[in-house]
Amino acid sequence: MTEPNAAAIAATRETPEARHRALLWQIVDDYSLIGIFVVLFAVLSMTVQYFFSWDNVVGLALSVSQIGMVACTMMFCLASRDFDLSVGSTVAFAGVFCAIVSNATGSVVIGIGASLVAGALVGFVNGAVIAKLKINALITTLATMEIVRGLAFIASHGQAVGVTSEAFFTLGSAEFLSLPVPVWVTLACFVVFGVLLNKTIYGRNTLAIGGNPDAARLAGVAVDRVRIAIFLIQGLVAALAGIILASRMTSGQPNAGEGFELNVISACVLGGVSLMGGRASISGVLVGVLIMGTVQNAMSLMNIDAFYQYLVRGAILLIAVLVDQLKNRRQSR
Amino acid sequence: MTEPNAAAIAATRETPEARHRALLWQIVDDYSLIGIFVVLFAVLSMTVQYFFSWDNVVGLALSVSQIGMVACTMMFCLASRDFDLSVGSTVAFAGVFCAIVSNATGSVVIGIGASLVAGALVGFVNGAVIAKLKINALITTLATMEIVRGLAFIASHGQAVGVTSEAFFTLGSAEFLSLPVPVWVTLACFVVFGVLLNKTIYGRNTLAIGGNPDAARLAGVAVDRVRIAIFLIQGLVAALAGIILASRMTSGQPNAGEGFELNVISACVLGGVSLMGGRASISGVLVGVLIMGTVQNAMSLMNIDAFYQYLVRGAILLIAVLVDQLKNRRQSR
Amino acid sequence: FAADDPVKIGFVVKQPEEPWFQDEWKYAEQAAKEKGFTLVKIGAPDGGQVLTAIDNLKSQHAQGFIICTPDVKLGPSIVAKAKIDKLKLMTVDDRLVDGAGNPIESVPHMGISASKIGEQVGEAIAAEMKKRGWKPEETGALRISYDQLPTAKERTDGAIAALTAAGFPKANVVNAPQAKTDTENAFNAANIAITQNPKYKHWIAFGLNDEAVLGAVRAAEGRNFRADNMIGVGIGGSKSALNEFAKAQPTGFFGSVLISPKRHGYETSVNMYEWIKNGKAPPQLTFTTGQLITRANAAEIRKDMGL
Amino acid sequence: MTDAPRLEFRHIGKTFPGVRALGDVGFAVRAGSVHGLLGENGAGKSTMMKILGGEYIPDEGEVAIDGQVRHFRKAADAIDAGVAVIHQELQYVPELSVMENLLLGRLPTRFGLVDRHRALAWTRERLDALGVDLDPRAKLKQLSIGQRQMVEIVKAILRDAKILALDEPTSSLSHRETDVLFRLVRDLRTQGKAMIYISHRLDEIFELCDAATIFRDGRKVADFDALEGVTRDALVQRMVGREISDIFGYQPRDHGEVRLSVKNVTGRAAPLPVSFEVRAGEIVGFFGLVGAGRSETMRVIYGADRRTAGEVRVDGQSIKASHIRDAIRHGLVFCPEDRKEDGIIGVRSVSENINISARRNHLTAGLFVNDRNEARTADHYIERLRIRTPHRRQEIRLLSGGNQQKAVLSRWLAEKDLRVLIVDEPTRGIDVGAKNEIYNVLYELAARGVAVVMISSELPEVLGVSDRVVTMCRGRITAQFDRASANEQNVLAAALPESAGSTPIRNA
Ligand SMILES: Nc1ncnc2c1ncn2[C@@H]1O[C@H](COP(=O)(O)OP(=O)(O)OP(=O)(O)O)[C@@H](O)[C@H]1O
Ligand SMILES: Nc1ncnc2c1ncn2[C@@H]1O[C@H](COP(=O)(O)OP(=O)(O)OP(=O)(O)O)[C@@H](O)[C@H]1O
Ligand SMILES: [Mg+2]
Ligand SMILES: [Mg+2]
Repeated sequence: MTEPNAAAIAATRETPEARHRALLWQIVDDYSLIGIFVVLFAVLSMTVQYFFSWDNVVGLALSVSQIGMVACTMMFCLASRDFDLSVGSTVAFAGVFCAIVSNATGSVVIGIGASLVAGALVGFVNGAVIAKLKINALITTLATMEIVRGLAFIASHGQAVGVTSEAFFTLGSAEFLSLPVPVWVTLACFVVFGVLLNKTIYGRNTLAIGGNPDAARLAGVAVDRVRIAIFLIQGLVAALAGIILASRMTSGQPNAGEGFELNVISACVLGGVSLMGGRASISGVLVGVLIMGTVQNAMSLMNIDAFYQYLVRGAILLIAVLVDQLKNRRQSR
Repeated sequence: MTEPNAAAIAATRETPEARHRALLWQIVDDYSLIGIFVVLFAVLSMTVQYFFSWDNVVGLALSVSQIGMVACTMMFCLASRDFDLSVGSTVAFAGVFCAIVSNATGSVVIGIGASLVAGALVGFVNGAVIAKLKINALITTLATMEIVRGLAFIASHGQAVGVTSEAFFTLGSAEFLSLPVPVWVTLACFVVFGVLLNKTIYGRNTLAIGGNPDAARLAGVAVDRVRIAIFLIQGLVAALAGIILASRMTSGQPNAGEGFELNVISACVLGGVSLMGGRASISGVLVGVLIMGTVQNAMSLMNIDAFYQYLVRGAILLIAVLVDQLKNRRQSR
Repeated sequence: FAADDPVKIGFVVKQPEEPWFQDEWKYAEQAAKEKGFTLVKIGAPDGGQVLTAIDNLKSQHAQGFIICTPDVKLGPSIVAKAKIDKLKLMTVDDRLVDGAGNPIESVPHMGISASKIGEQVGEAIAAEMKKRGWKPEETGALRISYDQLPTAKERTDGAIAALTAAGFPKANVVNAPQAKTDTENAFNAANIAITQNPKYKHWIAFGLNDEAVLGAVRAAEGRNFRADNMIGVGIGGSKSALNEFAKAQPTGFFGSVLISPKRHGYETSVNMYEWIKNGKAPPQLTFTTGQLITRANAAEIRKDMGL
Repeated sequence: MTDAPRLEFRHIGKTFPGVRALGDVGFAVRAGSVHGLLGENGAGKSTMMKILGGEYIPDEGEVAIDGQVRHFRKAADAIDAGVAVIHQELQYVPELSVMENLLLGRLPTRFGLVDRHRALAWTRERLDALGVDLDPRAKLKQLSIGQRQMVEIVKAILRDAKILALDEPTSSLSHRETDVLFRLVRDLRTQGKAMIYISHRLDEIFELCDAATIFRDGRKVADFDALEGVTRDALVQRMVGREISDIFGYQPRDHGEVRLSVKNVTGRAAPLPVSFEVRAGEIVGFFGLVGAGRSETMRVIYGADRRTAGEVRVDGQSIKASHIRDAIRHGLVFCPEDRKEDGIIGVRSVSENINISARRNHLTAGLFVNDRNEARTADHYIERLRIRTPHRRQEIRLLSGGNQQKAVLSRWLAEKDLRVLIVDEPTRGIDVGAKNEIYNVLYELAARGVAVVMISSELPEVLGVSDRVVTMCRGRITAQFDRASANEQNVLAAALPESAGSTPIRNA
């Protein structure tokens, strides 16, 4: 799943036709979801006016930039058979906290730093409670979701916190090679976490833990430490997303990111990350995020009625997974 | 979890003291959460004014009546290792649809009937897609959650739909032995689904499927059929909850029940239902529902600031599971 | 912008599912039909989505947009974004503020301030109380609150301000926070508040919208405070309110402050169209007023407003 | 009609993506006989049984029962046709009781409700009649693997099927339960059932089977209508395609200093203090009955379970209690017995499973996984232990049981600085050829100076491989024997509890 197996297959197969068939199917398996996305994109480009324009593509990328960042870490979380509902709250809290600290200290850098530390702390608490006290991840992160959201409201008195320093806004609005900074950050996240997943012990251990935590422990994987790290990094990245969002909006908003967690998790699952753990691919997650964003974008462009948008969103979600699952039918018996 | 194992343990252990100790712990295991709730209730009764009054207890019961009904069926869903996010939407849609049909036909009975059928249909679609097409339950029900919510909005044009027949309102407001009808319905659900879980083949097969789907299938259990039944019944009960809610509010509201699914699932998990399937107890779910409702009720009675309520909710959730998990520490090797 | 290009106007609202915004869109659509421009309707329930919506409008070559923002503090970023994307900007319902909390004067606005509506609610309740001759000290006021939403807080605070100005004791205001903004949660909040305060003979209720007040009315009914012991006044004049008025027997839902979605939707769109097409700048500030509808006059007033 | 075999496979073929598991295979089983099915790991035996059980649909060919062709689409069809299969990978529901597992899918009801009393009484009665001592109310997760396997066997037998297939039923059973099982199988044979019996333990085949079929690489290579006069070597030759005269191939070695020293170690699940020592280059076999506490003790030593007291030293250095990674760092590793629960990471590849632990020694720049090195390691063991897999990237759950076991073993053999190797039932489900290969690996390691502890419930294996045999019974070490003095009688005697009858499985 993690990377094309085609070459490996070719090396050890038995008969030439079997080898060919296996190779072909493996390619279908590895790239089916990407194919779905390409088709979707092509069809939309041809049928929806303005869809295939630089402006729109950038807009699309911006609209999924927060989800994209956090989806990278959520992928790790799900791959290790965990679950994190607290990311939406962390996004909100980080934005508010960054704004407050920046205003208080007059330094945006301190604000950002403090906010990142706070996000990492939230993640650490999640991880420690889940790994060490062995409390169900759903309940734990539901609890921190509430608590952190509460902190965001308390810190901001329920009001958006404007940032006085103009420097802060460049983070969200500056462009580099005609792509806005948030998009670059998201791309960087995909690269970094893709490498982490596929090329490092951390990523491999994450997958092993998700595949079979007991076996991983007996094989000498520091299960607790890895799980804590996963949540900590997730908190950190969620905080980063929150800071960037605040910068884009020029204020920290305590009610930002509601429902964010479900969107992120859906994007991951759509991208083939198994909720049962052990299976994840960064390209899948990327495509999952893009499909979600593209559908929403196209619907706005097509001026689809708000109520009917619900239907379309639901239907697309179903169709995308359905097409992707067809490959499994073949394997099932 | 499903029932005291004390006897079973007593038989397999070797020395008398070991046997005694095991028996004691098993009892603690089986009833610890109930104990937590009793303590919580007692403490609140003594410290919070008006908490321990008939009016308040009835109010508390009413406030969890919808969640309680659906938690019963969600328990089956989780126990069979599935997941259902669409219940909140179904609650809203059922209310709206019942109101519309009642108004159109002039008959409340037809309205209720149609609405129940619609709910069951939603559940059936969920179940069929998940069981037969083998699509991930999270994605499937997320899709139907969107679609059904969309239908609710479309059918009602986004407006609350009032019911003209006064007869309809008695369902929500009539009292019997000084308990309102919705509370009776919820109690009935707990009894019915408790019996279903523990005393019928359907319930036992549900647990078997959740515990090991392959084993169940190989033993000739009609796995697909049971899963579809679980979702169908869940849709039906969610519709019932929606109808009763509409009756209580005297109108069907398309935006009702947002976030309902998470509350229901949390109540179940808090009540010891395993997200990994195979483990569920009706008393646990009842207590889970009650703890959630009680905490919210007590906070309001204590006039806790809305922002701080988030903190308390989160903290209580954590503490409840933590105390409940302490027993597992002992078991973990 | 060349004079013969087709005009395209965005209409961005914070809660697309809400009847109020559906109505605004409906009347904007009517204007589009009459004037022959394209209307793009986008829902943007949070700050991130507002920015996405503006990007989206730019991609489809809209020339301007009207927005009711989910948070007025988004002001500076919306203004900046509109400027970068060269889109004309007007606001409706909620007025943008800058970092310091002052209204951004440069953006044309049509609307009614949240505290103003709240005050109208308070005044309506106070008047009805007086008419019924209730003693303020025997009356409890249910503030169905949702302080997480700044608008909601302003509305309820406005109502309290008007009530106290009319001599209602502030101590009798009972805060009943709802966990979500639907009727059921309002019901639960109100129910508990009533339990806590058995001393009051009468109740009044106000909140963020009609649904909140409806929940309070239902809860009061459950505790035997019916039409003659309950005055609930909502905001919006939505179907929830009209359903109450349509019932055979009067309920505790006394009235609702109706604001005209027609003016907000239709007039703003036409103004924006004129601005783009003919360079005719819209008025900088238009304040509309709400009107109390009750069982007695609902139909009549709605007709007057062209609803 | 009467001379039609009870069960006949005709020209069965089955291909998985990249693997031809079976090709044109057929054989027949008579009523009232036990038919042995043999073959290397991955030969296709389990696949055949899954086709019989309705779990897989064959690509080609058909299954005939009493001369009548049957097409099973799902497991329930096979059950309806009177077929019961005991799968190699145990398929039980851990959270349910023994009774419910035994009656899975067919609990008795009264007025629509489960009739627990009747079910309980019935289960008890049948268990007693079969001479199997299991508490019907205990949950499966509370039982040892051996007991779970016994439940699976009883579950199939209680179906009263006319065709019964047992896929390596004894892999987790030791002497006593095996005896119970054999008695049951013989009873069933006299009742006229047709049975297929798969095992890698050739003694069992000779002891039990009336006829046998041998598979190799998904094809049938031999059919024996009777086993009289067939030699063991002939079978092995047909199975693995080469001669293995002495499967153990033991060679004496010199023993060095004490490498592993265990002193008064106790744990939660192993409350009695245990002490023993193993020298460098020595292979110590631990023998005992199921539930003797060997696995528990070793888990505590390794740190997988909490150690409550005592000391473990490797080369004189003390190992931290309950700290697996510290043990591994000191070169002490443990290969668990339950490969499905504790061994394999099912959804990950063979290569991943082999490299998971040792890779920490082969990082590039201290951070990045060295793919080339890992591929080499994986391919090495795939070849050396003959792990039958289309490629190293295959998900390990798709391998045959024996091949999974080999991959899990490889994980530990790949450790660079191995000093103490504890293997728990290392040859469970492994074919004769590969067993031989594994023993050779153990000897090689021992020759390198590794101290090896091997838990095994196969007495010949313990006697054939070990330099020293240690017996355990009820959590205590009861005796030690040199290779010279150990024999079946004295080892078995030392492993048996003094008063029989209170062991988990009763001898009939
Ligand atoms: N679902 C599957 N997908 C892909 N390959 C499979 C699948 N099931 C079995 N195989 C392959 O088919 C071959 C035959 O496997 P099978 O389990 O029948 O072997 P076996 O004879 O039972 O071996 P063992 O003695 O190790 O149990 C193996 O190479 C295995 O890897
Ligand atoms: N009532 C019980 N509750 C929990 N576990 C039990 C119970 N009865 C027996 N067991 C289990 O029995 C097993 C004891 O056997 P253990 O696995 O240590 O023996 P062994 O010598 O390794 O034998 P083998 O591995 O061949 O089964 C343990 O797994 C223990 O947990
Ligand atoms: Mg096999
Ligand atoms: Mg063992």
